[in-house]
Amino acid sequence: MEIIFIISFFIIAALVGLIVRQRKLIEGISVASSLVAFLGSIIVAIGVSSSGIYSPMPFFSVDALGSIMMLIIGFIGFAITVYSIQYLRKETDKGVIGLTRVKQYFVLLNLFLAAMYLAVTTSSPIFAWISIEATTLSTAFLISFYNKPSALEAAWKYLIINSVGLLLGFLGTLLYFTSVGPAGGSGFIDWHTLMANAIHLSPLTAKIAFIFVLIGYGTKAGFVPMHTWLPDAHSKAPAPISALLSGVLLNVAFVIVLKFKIITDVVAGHIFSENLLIIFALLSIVVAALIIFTQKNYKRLLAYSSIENMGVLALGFGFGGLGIFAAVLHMIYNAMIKSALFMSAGTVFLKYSSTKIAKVKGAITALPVTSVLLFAGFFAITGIPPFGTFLTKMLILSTGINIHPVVTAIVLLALIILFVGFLRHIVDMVFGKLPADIKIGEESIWLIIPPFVLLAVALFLSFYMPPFLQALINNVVSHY
Amino acid sequence: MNILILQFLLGTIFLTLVFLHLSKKNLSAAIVYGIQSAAVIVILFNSFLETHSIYLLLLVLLTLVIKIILAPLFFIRLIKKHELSFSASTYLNTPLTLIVISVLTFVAHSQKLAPLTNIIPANNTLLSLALSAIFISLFLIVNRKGALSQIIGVLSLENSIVAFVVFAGLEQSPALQAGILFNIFIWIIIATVFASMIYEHFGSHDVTSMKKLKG
Amino acid sequence: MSFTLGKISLPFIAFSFHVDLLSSFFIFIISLIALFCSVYGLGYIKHFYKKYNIGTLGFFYNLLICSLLLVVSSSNAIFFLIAWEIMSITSYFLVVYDRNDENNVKAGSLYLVMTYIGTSFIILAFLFLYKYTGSFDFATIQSKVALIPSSVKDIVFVLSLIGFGTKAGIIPLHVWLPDAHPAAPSHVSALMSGIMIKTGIYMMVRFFMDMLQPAPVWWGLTVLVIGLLSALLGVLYALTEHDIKRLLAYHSIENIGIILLGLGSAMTFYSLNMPSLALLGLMAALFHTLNHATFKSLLFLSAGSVINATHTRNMEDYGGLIKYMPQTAILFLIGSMAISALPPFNGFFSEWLTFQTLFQGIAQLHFYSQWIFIIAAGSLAFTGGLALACFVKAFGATFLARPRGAEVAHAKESALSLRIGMWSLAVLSLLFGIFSGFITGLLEKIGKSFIDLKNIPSPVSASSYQGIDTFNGFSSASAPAFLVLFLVTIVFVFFVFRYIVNRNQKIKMGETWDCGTNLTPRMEITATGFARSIVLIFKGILKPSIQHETEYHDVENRYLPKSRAVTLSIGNIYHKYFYQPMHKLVSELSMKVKNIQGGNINVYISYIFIALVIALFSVL
Amino acid sequence: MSIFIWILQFIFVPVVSPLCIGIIKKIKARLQNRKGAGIFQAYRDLWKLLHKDETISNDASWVFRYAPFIIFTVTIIVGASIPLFASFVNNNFTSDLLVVVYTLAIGTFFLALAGLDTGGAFGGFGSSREMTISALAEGGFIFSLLTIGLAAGTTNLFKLSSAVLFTHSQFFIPILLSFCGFFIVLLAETSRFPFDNPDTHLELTMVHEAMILEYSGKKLALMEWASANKLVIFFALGANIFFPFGIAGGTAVGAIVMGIVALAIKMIVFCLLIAIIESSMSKLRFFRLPDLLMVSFILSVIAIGLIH
Repeated sequence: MEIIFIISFFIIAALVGLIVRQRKLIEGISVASSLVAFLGSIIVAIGVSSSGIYSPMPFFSVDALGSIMMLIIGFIGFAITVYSIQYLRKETDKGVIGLTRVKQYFVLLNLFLAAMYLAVTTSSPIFAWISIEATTLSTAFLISFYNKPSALEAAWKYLIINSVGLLLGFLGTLLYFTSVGPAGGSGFIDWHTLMANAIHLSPLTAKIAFIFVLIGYGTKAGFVPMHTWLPDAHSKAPAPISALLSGVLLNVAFVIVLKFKIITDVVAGHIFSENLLIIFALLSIVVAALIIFTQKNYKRLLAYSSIENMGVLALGFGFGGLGIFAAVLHMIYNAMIKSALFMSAGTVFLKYSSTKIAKVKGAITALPVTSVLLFAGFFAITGIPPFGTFLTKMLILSTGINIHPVVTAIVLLALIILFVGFLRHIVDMVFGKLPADIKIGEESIWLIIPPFVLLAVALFLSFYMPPFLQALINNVVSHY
Repeated sequence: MNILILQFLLGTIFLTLVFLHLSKKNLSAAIVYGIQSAAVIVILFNSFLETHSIYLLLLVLLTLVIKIILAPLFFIRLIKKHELSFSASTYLNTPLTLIVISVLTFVAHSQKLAPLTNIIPANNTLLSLALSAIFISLFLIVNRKGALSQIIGVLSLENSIVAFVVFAGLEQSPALQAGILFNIFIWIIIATVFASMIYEHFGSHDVTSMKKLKG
Repeated sequence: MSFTLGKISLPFIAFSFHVDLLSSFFIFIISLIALFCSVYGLGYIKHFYKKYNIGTLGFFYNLLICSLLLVVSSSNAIFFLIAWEIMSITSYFLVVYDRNDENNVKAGSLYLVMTYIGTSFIILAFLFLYKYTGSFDFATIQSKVALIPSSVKDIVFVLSLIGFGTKAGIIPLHVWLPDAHPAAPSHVSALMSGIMIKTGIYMMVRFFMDMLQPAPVWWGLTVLVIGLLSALLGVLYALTEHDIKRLLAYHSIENIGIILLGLGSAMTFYSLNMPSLALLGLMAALFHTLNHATFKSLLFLSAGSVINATHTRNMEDYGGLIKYMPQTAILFLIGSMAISALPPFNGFFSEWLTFQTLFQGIAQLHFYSQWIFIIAAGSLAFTGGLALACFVKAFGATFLARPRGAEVAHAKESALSLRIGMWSLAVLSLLFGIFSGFITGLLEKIGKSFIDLKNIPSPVSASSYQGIDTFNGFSSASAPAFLVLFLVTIVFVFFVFRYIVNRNQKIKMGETWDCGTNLTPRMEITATGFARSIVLIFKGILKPSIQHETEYHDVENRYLPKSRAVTLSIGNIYHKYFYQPMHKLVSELSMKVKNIQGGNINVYISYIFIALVIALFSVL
Repeated sequence: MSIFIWILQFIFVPVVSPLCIGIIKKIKARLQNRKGAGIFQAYRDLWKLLHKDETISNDASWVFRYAPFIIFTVTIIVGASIPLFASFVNNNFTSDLLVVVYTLAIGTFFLALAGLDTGGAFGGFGSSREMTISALAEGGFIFSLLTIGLAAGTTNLFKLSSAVLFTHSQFFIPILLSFCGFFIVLLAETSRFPFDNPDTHLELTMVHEAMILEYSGKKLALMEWASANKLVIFFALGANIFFPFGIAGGTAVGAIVMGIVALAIKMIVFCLLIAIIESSMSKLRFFRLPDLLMVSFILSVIAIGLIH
């Protein structure tokens, strides 16, 4: 029931956003809806952790991974909604945007969140596809939010590339239905039916289907070489949207791939899918690391870092075993840390009104707290203790050393390059001489609290895992 | 309806795609897309004749409205508004394009792709043709520089996938298909809006003029 | 003693501690030095007030000490790595603490990068160990070490040598050290130079003497060669410096080299199954670790108070400070004597042990290993001489002669807490010297805690009067005897020549002989000038570049120069020939990779298409 | 008896050292066809200096004031801890060769500091050169003694002198080689030709004299005396470590007298050598000296290689 509640609440919020003209009301209801969603997700998650798969009606079914995703969406979504309010206000004060845009923003934001919820909760692969496509459609205008030529360019690339990718994914999805046979065409087919009928799938078809799915949804998840839209979109969208895109949306798309992976493994054997994942992971990590080394734009930098982290996730699932455990953990940490980073970057952008690293100097003086957050986020994302990412990195690598020592070594090297590059840019931004025209002082407390909370929770989770989360993760490991 | 007609319809889709590759006029491209969609709709209608589900008929009508009436209309309005009678150029010249198309067609027909084309052995030829249609429409998006052409490319990719799905006997329950259709409809709107915005910002529909975002 | 804290739900990691004698020895060093550095810090940080946030400093400072303790006491690889990383990060923040100085930030970045690279090597080493032993627990690894194929073991050796060597600052991985240590506040520099780099030594001992045994001979010899290179080059670079803290930092490299000489010979003997000699070498290494910790932190602290008084690190602007800060001068003198291994200070005895170890190696080995030992001993001898020269330069240029800088004139003796910290260290470095016999006894216990070193004839017997006696009478020395002899004689001599011979002698003050010109401080020899001759002798290694700039009174006749300036600078060959090319390579590579993101959407879509086709045909 | 020997051991070096200087001066004079002062002139000079008043630079600190005492003391200690005429005197505390080397280094250390202390231009470059030379000499010094040490299996100088290695023929060449190395070091450390010119105040050439330029009266006397002691110490080392003939092996009076006589003879030989070198060859260019010192080091290394 909670799911319906959540979704409908979002829809209501969106409609309110369409109708009313009081800014406060719109903001309020958006926050309320995201809060409701968060609480609902927690309830669902606890339910799932205690009593297996949660499926109030045939249309919805949430397994462990799904509930983890719900938690991520809910938590990050809430934080970002809170952040967005202050962010947009600052933009309005600057005279960059007007009320209509604010309305548009919140409408689309709510739709976006709703679509993501649908994608992870629905039991129908086709409907999952529809909702993923819906996320594309709802975010397209958010990416072109500032309505500048470059923003438009980013949005266009986002739209076209993702549509192509998703159409391929759609074909792949349908190919899985061959197992059910032409007869099943009319009936309503959910993940379990597919899973059950997986044995009827011809191995070769399964492999082809998985390739289509991996490349299709992989486009959305931002694997190299289908990642090309990602840096553009992330760098041009408003900071909170970028945060949502790379913190949550990528993971959502990746989860769909995983759902198909287990179906494929039934007939095609896990080696096949794992090798594919490892190849794409390796590509993503190496390319991202190298590009980060000479990156000039800090939002693009973060975007590439998300690509790298998706690579790490894929690597974890590719290595299997403990790698999966680590990957799930990493997914959770990464979502929070990356969103926090994007928010801090947004605050920096509000202050310096440029995304060029060269333009940003002496942030520690201008934005003391945000700079600390940036630094903390940097250490967290590059896997430095005490952040849990260090442990996940270690676990993934130590699973890898047994199966693919060479791959592991290469990844380690790439991580060094990434760290060096990332560090240089962060240091350039945080330290140095403050430009004269920048006035000292944080913009607003509400721009600091959300990222701070996210990082704090990430740090907390690195030391203590709530039992229900623990159970969920173990459940995931046993399934995927 | 017997196999021949279906083959003919699929043939039309295929040929429209080839034409889309060659055509220099946006207007004709829009119209040809309409024809292509018409073929798809007839195929869908055929499956309605098999199943007699009334929802399917509704669906067919909806598709008709969206793909044959609305979509071309949007395009034509777009064209009129910015008077772009001629579409932006392609990367490969006509002969090369044709060569690539033929290569793709052979690839699609090759035995290697049997697992795809033999999903329903009876429809083997149809499926491989549909597959080649898919490839060619992908190639269309790659090859064309005009924004409008890319939109049409994506849409015809969708069309050919639909055709493939129908012949592979994988079509979904009408409800889901309606959802998909709705998606497509929204997509068309957004895409056309973007296209006109592109024209306003860049003064042309040539997407290659958009290469600010690098590295 | 070993225990595990709490049960962690996550796999592999366990907060398990194992404190054996070796760990406790290092814990002792850390807590000892940390104590006095903190006492010193109390007064030292005053000049940061109202400039930076003192809380931050305290936070990171204490976190650093804590992590240091964890590093030497942890017995689980993951836990160890966490502590290790925290150590690096906290020290990084201490390095960039004085952030308004551009160079400090640069130094910090370089430091963090190098340490991260080192850590990655360590991680890889541990991963290999894990691959074959299936555990991250030190004890388990040690017990299952036989399962590791020798080739992999060699790889692990190289990886860990690079990893820990980076932290210890061996040449050529030392590039971060002379930049980072000076950048930090002085009591932190003392901590870093005195202790932090020793954690690298600690882990080397752990790995090479303890966990990875038995080891082939070439490991030990490799360490030996690295040690002699670091020692000799370190002191040579120190001679070229005129930044007092950089000079000290380079001496840390030199001393790490000396420690490695001890360790390397120990490893060699260990592999050659000469346990008693191995024990001697190990004792030498550990003893020098302790001693270096004391006198190097003493030196850094006294340098710190000099900087505090003069607000510059450039020795050319010092001079004559002995009159303004007499106590600091004496402290620095004691430090200098200790580090240049002058008896009866502690530095001498550890170096003496090291020498003895090497002599034994020369006496008992053959072929190439003997020659490596000969070269090692030779380099140690020259290192000693050069270190002496270097500290004559340091002390002379800083404290003696006339002030060369304006700041010196209003320098004051440093505050009480600073002096307490320094004096206690100074006294320690004398006591460690005098009771060297006793201490070697303790060190022997530590050495014997290693398997294979148990119940063997002890190489060193601490005879009566605290004398040290190696291999019953091969050699022997006694600090107390020396001290007594020295004191008695000097008192006697002083008494005789002061009060007996010509009691009523008149002493009158006068000017220094100036050949008729009036003597100015600019005529004194500078730090650079002092070392110039040595630098030129070793120009083959140091690659100095000398520019003369002469300004003439009138351009036509070039007989009357107005001013002459000589700039002598040392090129950093490691940056030039290794690090910069690496950096360039990566940047170019990344530039190439960037072309993937060319901005053209058609190309982007073709990527998808191509990826699809390739993937399809790879499976079909 | 042993008390008597110890006292002798202590006072021997300071008592004899001026005489050596005198002898060297005398021989040099003769070689230059001069009559020259008597061989006891050095004693008179010291006596004279000891009774003169002093002038101390205003810039001088306590280092300058106390350095002479330290340096002199160092020479006394070292003199007491090396074999002079008796090898049985068993001193296990300070007579290790490394202890001796580094104790001498203390003297060098303070000498150089004293040179720097007054801030004069001469003292500065004097100590710079001094440190350069002694730094490079150290390797040769240690290794030349080490050669014998390895041959005899100990690094205790008394034991070395008691071990007569000439009987073993395989040690003959190594000992000769290492002695050559040692002799070069001797010249360097005692600031003799071709390293330094002990009797000039020409700033281009002087090293040791430059450092003590500011000293006068009593302190100057101590400095001179100390350097004379150093000379004798090196003579004794060269004589007793490399050619321990006739050195007293037992406490018998005759043996000891014999030992003293033997030492005296060997010392005179050394003086002769020095004198001849100083009047026959000229001072080397400063930057040629490293080569010479390297030669001494390499010689010893070869010697070590030959022992096995």
